[in-house]
Amino acid sequence: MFAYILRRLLMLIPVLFGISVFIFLIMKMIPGDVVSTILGTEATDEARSQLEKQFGLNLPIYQQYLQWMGGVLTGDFGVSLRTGKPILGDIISRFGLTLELTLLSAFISWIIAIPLGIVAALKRNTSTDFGVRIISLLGVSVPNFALATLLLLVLSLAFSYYPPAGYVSLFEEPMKNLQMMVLPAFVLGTAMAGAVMRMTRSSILEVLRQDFIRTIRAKGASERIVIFNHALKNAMIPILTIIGMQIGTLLGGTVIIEQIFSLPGLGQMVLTAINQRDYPVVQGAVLFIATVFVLINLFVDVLYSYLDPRITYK
Amino acid sequence: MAPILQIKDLQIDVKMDEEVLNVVKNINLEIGKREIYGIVGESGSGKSLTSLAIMGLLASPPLQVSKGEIFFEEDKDLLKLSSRELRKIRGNKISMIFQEPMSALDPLFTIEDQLMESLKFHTKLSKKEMKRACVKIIEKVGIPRPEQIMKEYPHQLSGGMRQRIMIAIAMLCNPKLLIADEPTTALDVTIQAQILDLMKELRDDFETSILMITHDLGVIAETCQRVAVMYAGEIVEETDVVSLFHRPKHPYTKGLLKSMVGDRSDALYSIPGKVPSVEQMPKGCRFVTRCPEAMDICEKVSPDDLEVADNHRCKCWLYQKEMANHV
Amino acid sequence: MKEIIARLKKDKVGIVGVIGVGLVLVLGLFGPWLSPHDSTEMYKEHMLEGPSATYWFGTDEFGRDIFSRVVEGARVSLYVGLISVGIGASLGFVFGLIAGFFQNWIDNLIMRIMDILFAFPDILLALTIVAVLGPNLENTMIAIGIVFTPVFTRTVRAAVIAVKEMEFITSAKAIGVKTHKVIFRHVSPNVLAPFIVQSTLALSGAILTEAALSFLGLGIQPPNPSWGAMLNESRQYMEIAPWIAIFPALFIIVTIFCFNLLGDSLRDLLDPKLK
Amino acid sequence: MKKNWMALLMGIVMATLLLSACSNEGSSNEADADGGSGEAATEQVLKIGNDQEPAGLDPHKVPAHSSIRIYEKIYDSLLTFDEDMKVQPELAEKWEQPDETTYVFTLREGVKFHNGREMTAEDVKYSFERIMDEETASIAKSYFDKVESIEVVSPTEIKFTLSEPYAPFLSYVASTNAAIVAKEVVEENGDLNQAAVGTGPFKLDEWLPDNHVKLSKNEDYYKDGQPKLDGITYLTMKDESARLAAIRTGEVHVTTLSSQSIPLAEKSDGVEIKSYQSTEYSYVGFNVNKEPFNDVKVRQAISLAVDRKEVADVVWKGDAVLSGPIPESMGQWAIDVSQEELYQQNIEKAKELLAEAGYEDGFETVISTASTYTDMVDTAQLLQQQLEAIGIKAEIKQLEWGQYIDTWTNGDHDMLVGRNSSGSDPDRSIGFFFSTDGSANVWGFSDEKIDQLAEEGRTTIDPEKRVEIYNEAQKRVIEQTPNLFLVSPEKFFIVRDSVDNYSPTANEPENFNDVVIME
Amino acid sequence: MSETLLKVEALEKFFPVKAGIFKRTKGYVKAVNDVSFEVKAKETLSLVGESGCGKSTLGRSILRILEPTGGKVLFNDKNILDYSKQDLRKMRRDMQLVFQDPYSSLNPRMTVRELVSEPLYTHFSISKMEADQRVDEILEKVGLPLEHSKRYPHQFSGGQRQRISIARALVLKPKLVVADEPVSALDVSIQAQILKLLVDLQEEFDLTYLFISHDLNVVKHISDRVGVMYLGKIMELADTEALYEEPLHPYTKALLSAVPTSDPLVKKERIILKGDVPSPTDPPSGCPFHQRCPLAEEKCQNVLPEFVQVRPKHWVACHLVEQ
Repeated sequence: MFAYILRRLLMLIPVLFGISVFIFLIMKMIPGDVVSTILGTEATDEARSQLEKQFGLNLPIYQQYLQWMGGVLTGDFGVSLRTGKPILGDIISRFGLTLELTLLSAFISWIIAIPLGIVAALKRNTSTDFGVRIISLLGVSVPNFALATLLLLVLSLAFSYYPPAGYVSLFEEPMKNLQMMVLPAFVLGTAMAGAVMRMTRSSILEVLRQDFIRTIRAKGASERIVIFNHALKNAMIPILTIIGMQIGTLLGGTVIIEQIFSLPGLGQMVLTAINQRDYPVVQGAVLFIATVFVLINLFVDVLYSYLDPRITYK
Repeated sequence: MAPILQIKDLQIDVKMDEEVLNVVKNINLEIGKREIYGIVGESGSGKSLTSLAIMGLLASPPLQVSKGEIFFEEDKDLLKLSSRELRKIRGNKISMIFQEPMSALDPLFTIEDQLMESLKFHTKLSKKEMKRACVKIIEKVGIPRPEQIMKEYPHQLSGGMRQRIMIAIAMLCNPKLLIADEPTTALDVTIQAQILDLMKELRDDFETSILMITHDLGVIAETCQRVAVMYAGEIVEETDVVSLFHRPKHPYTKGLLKSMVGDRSDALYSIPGKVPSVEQMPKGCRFVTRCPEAMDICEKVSPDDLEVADNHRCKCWLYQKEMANHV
Repeated sequence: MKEIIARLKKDKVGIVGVIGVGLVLVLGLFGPWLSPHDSTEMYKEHMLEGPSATYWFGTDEFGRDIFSRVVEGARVSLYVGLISVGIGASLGFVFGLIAGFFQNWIDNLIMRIMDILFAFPDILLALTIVAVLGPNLENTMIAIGIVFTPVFTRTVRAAVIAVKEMEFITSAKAIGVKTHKVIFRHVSPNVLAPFIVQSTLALSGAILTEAALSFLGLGIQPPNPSWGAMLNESRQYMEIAPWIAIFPALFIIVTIFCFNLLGDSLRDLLDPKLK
Repeated sequence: MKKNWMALLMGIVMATLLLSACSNEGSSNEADADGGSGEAATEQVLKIGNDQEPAGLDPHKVPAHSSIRIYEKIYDSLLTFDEDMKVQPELAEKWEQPDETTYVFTLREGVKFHNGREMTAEDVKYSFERIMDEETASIAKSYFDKVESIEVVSPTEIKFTLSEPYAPFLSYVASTNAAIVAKEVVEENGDLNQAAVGTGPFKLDEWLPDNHVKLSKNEDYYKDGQPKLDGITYLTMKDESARLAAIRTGEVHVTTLSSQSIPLAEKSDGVEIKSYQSTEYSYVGFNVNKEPFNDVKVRQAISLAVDRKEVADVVWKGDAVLSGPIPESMGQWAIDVSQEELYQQNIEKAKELLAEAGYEDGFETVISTASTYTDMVDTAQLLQQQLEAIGIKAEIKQLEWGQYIDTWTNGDHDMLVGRNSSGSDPDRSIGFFFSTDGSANVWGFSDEKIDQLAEEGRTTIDPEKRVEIYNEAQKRVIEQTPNLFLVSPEKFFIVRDSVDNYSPTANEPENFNDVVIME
Repeated sequence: MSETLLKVEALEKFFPVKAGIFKRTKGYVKAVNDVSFEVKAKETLSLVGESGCGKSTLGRSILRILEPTGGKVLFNDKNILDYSKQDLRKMRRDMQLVFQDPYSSLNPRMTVRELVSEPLYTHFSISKMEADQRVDEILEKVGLPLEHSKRYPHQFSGGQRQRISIARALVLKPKLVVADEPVSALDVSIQAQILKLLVDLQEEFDLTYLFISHDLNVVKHISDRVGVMYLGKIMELADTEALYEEPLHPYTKALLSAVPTSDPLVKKERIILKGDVPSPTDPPSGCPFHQRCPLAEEKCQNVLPEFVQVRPKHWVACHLVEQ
C-alpha cells in the first residue's frame, strides 16, 4: 500500500511538470500581457519596458520558466505582479474557502442524492422512481448562475435576506461563515446531486442483483439491513468515484458561484489573475489546484481499498 | 414419520409486461427428516425457482407464487407467513447455500462479520458466545485455524473454502432443512468430493434434512435418497434414487441418463432439440417436442402426475394409455 | 439496433427523452422558418414588453423578439453541443482506443496528457483556451471539445480494456486477423455503448459549459443568441422582465433534461447486464 | 424505520434552512430600523458594495479607477479640485507663480502621516522624484516631463522649475497620482501596494483581495472634525445582482449599479439614488490607418448615421448626455455638442459621404468591445443595428479584458467601443489622446491643426485663452472624427437612507468625510 | 495414426509478478512449467486437470496466443516459436482454437455469416460468392440452419453458439484444433450433442484435437490419449484406457475416485484429498503434489520427480511408481 502511494506520488511528477509547462505556455500565448493591463490607457513605451524589466518578461521564455520553476521547487511561488503579495500564502488562505465550499456542497448533494437514489432504486420503474429522477435532473439542468441569481433575488425580495457580506473564515466566526456558505453550497450541491443520485440508483440496483444479497436475505436479514448494511456499502465505490471527480472539478469550478456570492475563493483568484495576466498567480494557482486534484484522486483510490478489501494496491 | 417439508401443487408465474406466463407448475413433494432429497434438471427447468419459493426469496415482481402450499414442520404454510415470521425461519430453521461461492458472500465483510450476522438475527447470545459458536462451526466444516479464517475476507479464500464457509453460515443455527442449490457446480471434482462428503457428515451430526438441487446426476447418485426430475417447470418423475437410475420411467429421465457422457456406453447419446422457452411452452406435455416416444395425445393434453409403481410417480402418457385412449 | 428500438418503445421515460430531443432538433434545424421575427432585429418601440400576440415570449431590452431568439438559440446551443461533443468524442475515441488496446508507452503518454488536461479545472481550461484562441463560437466549441476529451478517452479506454479481455478478441487473433482489423472490426463496435451514453450526457454538459462561458463573457458573440448567453444577459432583468429569463431557462432545462433522460435510457438499454 | 431515517434527513435540511431564516430575521430588523430615528448609530463604519477589486494601492503606479477610489482616501496631493474643476489648495496652503516656469508651494503646517511623522517639503520632493524616476514606472511620469528641478526652500516651502511654460501643471499636481507619500514607508516595503501611509482622512487597515478593503479613521487628519466616520469597509461584490440584493437588505450602505438596475433600486424601500454626471464618455475608436477608416468621409458618415440619443436611451436608460471629446462634467472646458452638424442623425447625407468615399454599398467591418462591461457590449450591438441603415455590416467581437487592452494598445482593430475618462485637464482630453505624439493616441491619428492647438493649450497659461483654444480643438476633433464620441453617462450611487451628508460630485464622487450613519 | 503433428518440448510460460514502487518483477507464476508431449496426426489428446493447473495456458501457449517464455513447439517439425509475426499469421490457418465460453467468444456485433467468413477473408483473397459457398458448407456440417446466418450470436442458445464457434474454427480446414473446455459451459444434454459433432467432424476432416477439459467423463469418451496436469506440469500421460483402468499417479487416482458415480448402487472407494491446490506463485519444492498426496515420502518433499515412460506409452512423474 505504501509502495503504491509512493508510486502514485512519483507519477505525479511528470503530470505536474506537464501541467506547469502547459499553463506556462498557455499564459504566454494568451494575447495581452500584464504590463498593458496594469498601465491600461496610460501606457507609454518607457513605462512598458520598465515594467517588463521589473517582471523579468524581457528574458527568453525558457529562462522565465526556469526561474519560475526554480522558485516553485523551493516553495517560493513568487509574488503577484499586481498586488505584490506572496502567492503561496494567498493560495492557501483562499483554498480554505474553496475547499469548505466544495465539501459543503458535496455534503448537501449527498444528503439530497443518496437517499433519493436508494428510494429510486428500490421503487425502480414506479412513479416514485420517475419523480425522483426528474427532481434530481432539474438540479443538473439549471445553469448555476441562473439559480444563484434567482435565489438572491427571491430571498432579498421576499424575505429581505442577504447572506452576511465580507467573508470570514470558519475558524473566525463559524455561524457567520456557515450563513455565507449555505446558499452557494446549495446551488452547487443541487447541480451535483443529479449525477450522484443517478449513480446511487444504478449501483444499488447493480448490487441488489448480486448473489450475496440473496445469501444475506437467506440468513433472515430484514430489507433494512440488506439495504443499509450491505447494498449501500457495496454501492459506495462507484458513488465515491463520481464524488471524487466532482470534488476535483469543484475545486476549480466554483468560479461563477464565488463571483456571484462575493466569495474570495481560489476560482476568483485565478479568474482575476487571468484577466489581469498576473502570470505567476495563474501558474501557481493552477499548479496548486492540479496537485490537490491529483491528491484527491489518490485519496479516493486509497479510500477504495479501505472500503473494499478486494482492492489492494501493490 | 412426518415430513419436514411438504410442497403441494406449487405454481410460480412470471409477469412480463402485460401477460402472465407460467414457469413452474404442479410441484408436489415431501422431504422427510434426515433425508437428502434431490431435484435434478437442466438450466431453466425451474428447480432453483422452487427452492427460492420455499425460502420466500423469489424476486417479486416479476415472479410470484400463484398457487399452492408449502408446509414446513407439518403445520406452517410458509406461503402464508408474514415477512417477519418468515425472516425468523430463514437462516434459522431453513437455510440455504448457493452455487457460486465466489459471489455468494459479501466481499466487504470479514468471514466473522458474516457468520455473526446470522447469529445476531436469530439468537440472543452474547458476543463472546457468538464468537465461540462461530469457531465451533468453522471447525465443524473442516477448516483449520478458525480464528485466523474469521479475520479474512471472502476473496482471500479458495472456492472450496468459501463453500465451506457458506455451509458454516447455513448450519450455524442448526437448521431443520438445508437447501443446497448446485452447491458443487463451480468446484473442481476433488473439492466437490470433499464438500459432498462434508454435507453427508453434517446431515448425520445435525439431523438436518437436505434439499439438493443439481443438474448433475452423479451428485444425485452419490448423495440422495429420493429424487425429483424437473423439466420445463414441472416434476416429470419422482422416486427413490435406485429406482430412478435403474428403472427410469419418463422418456426425459431415460434420455438424461443415457446422455451422461463417458461413463456408461461408448455411443454418445443426446436428447435432440432444446428446452422450450417460457413463451413457447407446448400446450400438452412439455417434453413433447423432444420426446422420442411422443404420441398424438401428448401434443394436446398435459398428462397427469400418477403413481406408476411403488413410491414412483411419473407424468407421462405412456403410463396412462388407457386414459389416453379415453381422452 | 431493431431490438434496441423495440426495447426503447417499452421505456416510457426514454420515449419522453427521444421526443424531447427530437423536438429540440427540429427547432434547431427548422428554427429560421418557424420564427416570426429576425432574432437580431430591434423593435425599439417595443423594448421589454411582456408576451403578446406579436411577441410570443415578449421582447428584451433592445426590443428583440425573445421567441425568435430562443428558436435561433436552439440552433446555436445544439450546434455548440454537437460540434464540441463531436470534437471531444472523436479525439477521446481515437485516444482511448489506442491507449486501451496497446497499453504500452503510448497508453502511458496519452493517459498522462489526459491527466494533465483532466487535472485542469474545466471552466479554467475552457477559459484559457478561449482566451488563447480568441472568443468566438468556433473557438468556444474547440475549447469545450478539449475539455471533454479526457473523459471520453477514459471511458473508451476502460471499455476497450474490458472488451480486450473478451474471448472473441482472442478468437480473432487466433484466426490471424491483423491488428488494425481487430481494432476496427472487433474492438471499436463493442465500445460504442458506453461511448454513446457518454456522448448524450456530454451534450447537456456542453450546453451548460457554453452557458457558463457566456456568463464569463466568452462564447457566442452578440447580438446572436445562445440560450446560455440569453440567460446571462437576462439576469439584470429577471425582476422587471422575467420572461427574458424564463424562456431560455425553460428551454435549457427541458433540453438538458431530455438529453439526460435519453442518456439514462440508453445506458439501461445498452447495458448487457440489464438485459 | 426507513421513515425515521428520512425524517432525520428532512430534519437536517429544515434546520439548515431555519438557520439561514433566523439570521435573515435579524438583518431585516436592522434594515427596518434604518430609516427610523435621527440618532447617529453606534457603529460608524460605512459598508460599500464594491463592484471591482482594486488592482493595487500604489498611487503613483496604479491608474485603475477601482484603486483610485480607495487610495484617494488614504493620500492627499498638494492641490485638489473644486466642483468646477478649478484647482484648490490641499496639502499646499497656497502657491505662487513668480514667472511662467516657476511654482512655489507653501505647505500646510502640522500635517501628519498615518505613522505619526509630520509631513515636510522633503516628502514632497521625494514623492515627485519617485514619480519622475524611470524605475518607478509611474503612470504620472509624463505629467511632469517638463519639470526641470525641485528645490526645498524651507521645511514648508518647495519650488518647482519647469523647462517651458506648461499650463496643465497645476491640475496634474492636483491629480491623485501625484500623492505625497512617506519616504521611509516606500523604502521599507519596496512599493506601496501592501503598505499605505499617507496623510488622507483614512488609514489602510487591511486589504484581503476579492474580499474587502478596510479603512479606519485618521484621528490626526488636518481638517478638524473630519472624517466623521470611524471607518469604511469596501466589500468586493462583483456581481450586480448581489449588490442589488445587498443594498436592498441593508447589508451594505452604499453601492453602485448600472443604469439597468436603477429602476429596481428606485422601487426599493430605504434607499436613495444619488447621481452625478461622470467625467467619462463612451466612444468608438477608428483605426485610421486602415481602410476604410483612413478616409475622414467614412468616419463622418458613421457619425451622421449614429443616433446618439438612442444610445443614451437604450444603453443608459436615458441617464446620459451627448458628449464630445471633453464631457459636460468638465464645466468650463466643455462645448455644447448638441448643435454640432455631425451629431444630427442624417442617413441620406451619411450615404452620400460614403458614396463619395467610394463605399456606395457600404462595407463589412468588425466592432471590438470588452466583454467585461455590459454597456460597451450593448453599445456595440446598438451601433451594429444603426450602421446597417447605411449598409455597413459589422460583426461584434467581444474581447476578454486583458485582450481588449492589448487590442487597444496595438491598434489591432477596425472599430473599438470603449469608455474614456477625460481626466482633470483638457490637455488630457485633446493632447494625450489625439495629438500625433500623444501617449494614448493609439489610433495612429495625426492632424497638424490639432497638434498645433494642443501645443498652444499646453503652453498658454491664461485660463480664458485656454478655453478658446480648447473650444476650437474640440470642434476640430469632432470634425475629423478620429473617435466617434457618443455620450457621457450619469453615475449612480445607491445609498441607504441611514447615510447622511453624502452628495457625490464629478470631481470627488466618493467624498465620505462628512458622512454620518444614522440609526 | 503414426505421424507426429505437434511436438511440445520443455514448454514454459511464466507470468511475472510485479510489486514495489517501480513495479519490479518479484517472482513468477509458473503457469506452465517444463511440459513435453507429442500429438500424432488425427488423434485426440486430452489434457485434464483442475482449475488453475495451467491447462488453458498451455493450450494458448502452443498457439502462441500467449507468448511462451521457454521451450519449443514443433508443428510439422518446425518450431513455430521462431516464426515471424507474418509467418505465424499464415500458420494460423492450420491451427485453430475453440473456446469454452460460447457467449464471450463470438463478437456480438457480427452476424453468423460475418463471423464464419472472417477467417476466409483473412487468409485468402476470395470472392464473396466463393466465401458464401464455403460458409454455407460448413454451417451445414455443424448443423446450423442456413436461414439463421444473418442472425447475431445472442439470438442463439449456448449449444448453437458453440456450433458457430466450431464452424468459425473449421472453415479454414485446419490440421490441429485446440479445444479449450468446449462443452463445460453447456447443459448435460447439449454437451453430448457438441461432443458428437466434434467426433464426426474429426472423421470428416481428418482433424487432430488437443482437447482441454476438467471433466474426466467427457475426456474419457473422446480421447485417444489423456494427460493429467497439476500445477503447471503433466503428472501422467497414457492411452485413455490405460489411464482410466490402471492409473499410476496418486493424483490421477484421487481425481478418478472423486468423479461421482452414475449408479447409486455402486459404492466407490473414495480418496478425499486434503486441502486446496497450492498457489502457482509459490509452488512447493519437490513433487508439486506432495502436500496433498496420501502416500508422500520424504523424497517427494525435496526432489522433483522426472516425467518418465514407465510402461509402453505410459508416462508418469512420481517417485513411487516403479518402472
